[in-house]
Amino acid sequence: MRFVYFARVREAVGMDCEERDVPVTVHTVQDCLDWLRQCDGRYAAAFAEPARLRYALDQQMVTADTPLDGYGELAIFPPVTGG
Amino acid sequence: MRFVYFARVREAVGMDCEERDVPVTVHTVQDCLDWLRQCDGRYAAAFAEPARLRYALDQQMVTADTPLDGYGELAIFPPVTGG
Amino acid sequence: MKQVAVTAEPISTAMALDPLEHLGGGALASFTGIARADCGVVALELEHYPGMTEQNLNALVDEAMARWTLLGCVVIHRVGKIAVGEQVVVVATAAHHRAEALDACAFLIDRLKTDAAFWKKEHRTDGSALWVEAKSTDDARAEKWSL
Amino acid sequence: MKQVAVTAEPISTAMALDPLEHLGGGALASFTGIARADCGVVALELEHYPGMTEQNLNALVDEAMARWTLLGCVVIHRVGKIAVGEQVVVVATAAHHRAEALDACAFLIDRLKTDAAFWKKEHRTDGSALWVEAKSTDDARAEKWSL
Repeated sequence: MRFVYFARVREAVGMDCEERDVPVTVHTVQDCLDWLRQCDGRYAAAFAEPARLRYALDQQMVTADTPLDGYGELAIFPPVTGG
Repeated sequence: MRFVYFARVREAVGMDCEERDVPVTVHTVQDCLDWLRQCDGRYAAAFAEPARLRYALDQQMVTADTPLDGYGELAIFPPVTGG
Repeated sequence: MKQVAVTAEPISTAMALDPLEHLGGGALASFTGIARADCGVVALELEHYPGMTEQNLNALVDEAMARWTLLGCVVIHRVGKIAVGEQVVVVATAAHHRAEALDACAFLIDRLKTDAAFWKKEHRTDGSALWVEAKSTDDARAEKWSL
Repeated sequence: MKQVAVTAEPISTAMALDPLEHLGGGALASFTGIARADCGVVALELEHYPGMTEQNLNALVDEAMARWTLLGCVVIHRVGKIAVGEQVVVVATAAHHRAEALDACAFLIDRLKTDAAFWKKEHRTDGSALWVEAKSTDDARAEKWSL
């Protein structure tokens, strides 16, 4: 799976994007967050406040309980602030 | 008193403006309209539909029952259509 | 900053927006009215009441600046003969925040339609010319802004 | 006519209004967002999600064109480093009548703030830089447009 990060999340994780093989126990966006948090303290810090996180699978906004099946890219970022 | 006319009213009366001495019996805007209607058929035609007339005394919008006292210019015109 | 103008020369949206751009606000809004080729119309002719029209426009700008926190308002209205496709009126506002700029801009054009001493005649391809009648929909939209 | 652009080059209101001016409509509306010098801010930095952002903007324009009778919509958003006083976003609409142009323009900027994948960082005179937090007032304004 390709992971992409933006804004505050990107800075906290320390990279724009990465490719990772996701364990078979990881089914949803929420599972991904939990798994990454355990991988490294940087993810734990970046994902510390779930209320301030938003997710997109293949560039479509999704909720944390969405299954990853069939998607290639998970984006994790704060609420948008354009305009 | 100076009378000024705009748009459809101006074309029906046949002039932009005129100076007229107003008879002592003429007290209000309405009295003016009635008096002018009797002076000439052009005014009767121009002022035929009071619902489609608006009035200003010294460039302030007024209603037909407003007294002329102290004012120098009466404007008679249709509802505005700018913009 | 406020500016009101009635002119027989061609006008443009930029004429209204340019003086508002560097007032330090975060939001600009504009409305531009253009002469439309409705039902064979080839040109408009805009008449106004010199002196009163400018007073009307200044009163509208003052009311907008009293109702909303604005950094500036510009209203420019063209008069005389206006060909189809040319601009008739431009309204622009500047504010710190977008709600103020957008609302004040809509207020100014809605109320200009019912409150400012302009009259519009349509010249058609067949040589005829007709004064435009006031619209009840304009009255209704202007009424929405009453306090 | 619709046009959506995300660009790192300077933008201007005219870039959005020019393509709308000669579509035959009687009404143009525009909104321009400018980087403000709030509390020592010297520049903004706008990040976006290439691909998704353009999809978001196109979806907003499509929704506007489905809700209102419009002749055209243009949305141009700048990204990268933006100095105070420079334009961040321009939205413009063209319609036959003013209500459509004004409402669609307000809709587009209100919903862009909550629906398009942009993130804003403020750079300050003291060298610090802070990501801007999403505002509940923006959510409330966007919510007003839900059907």
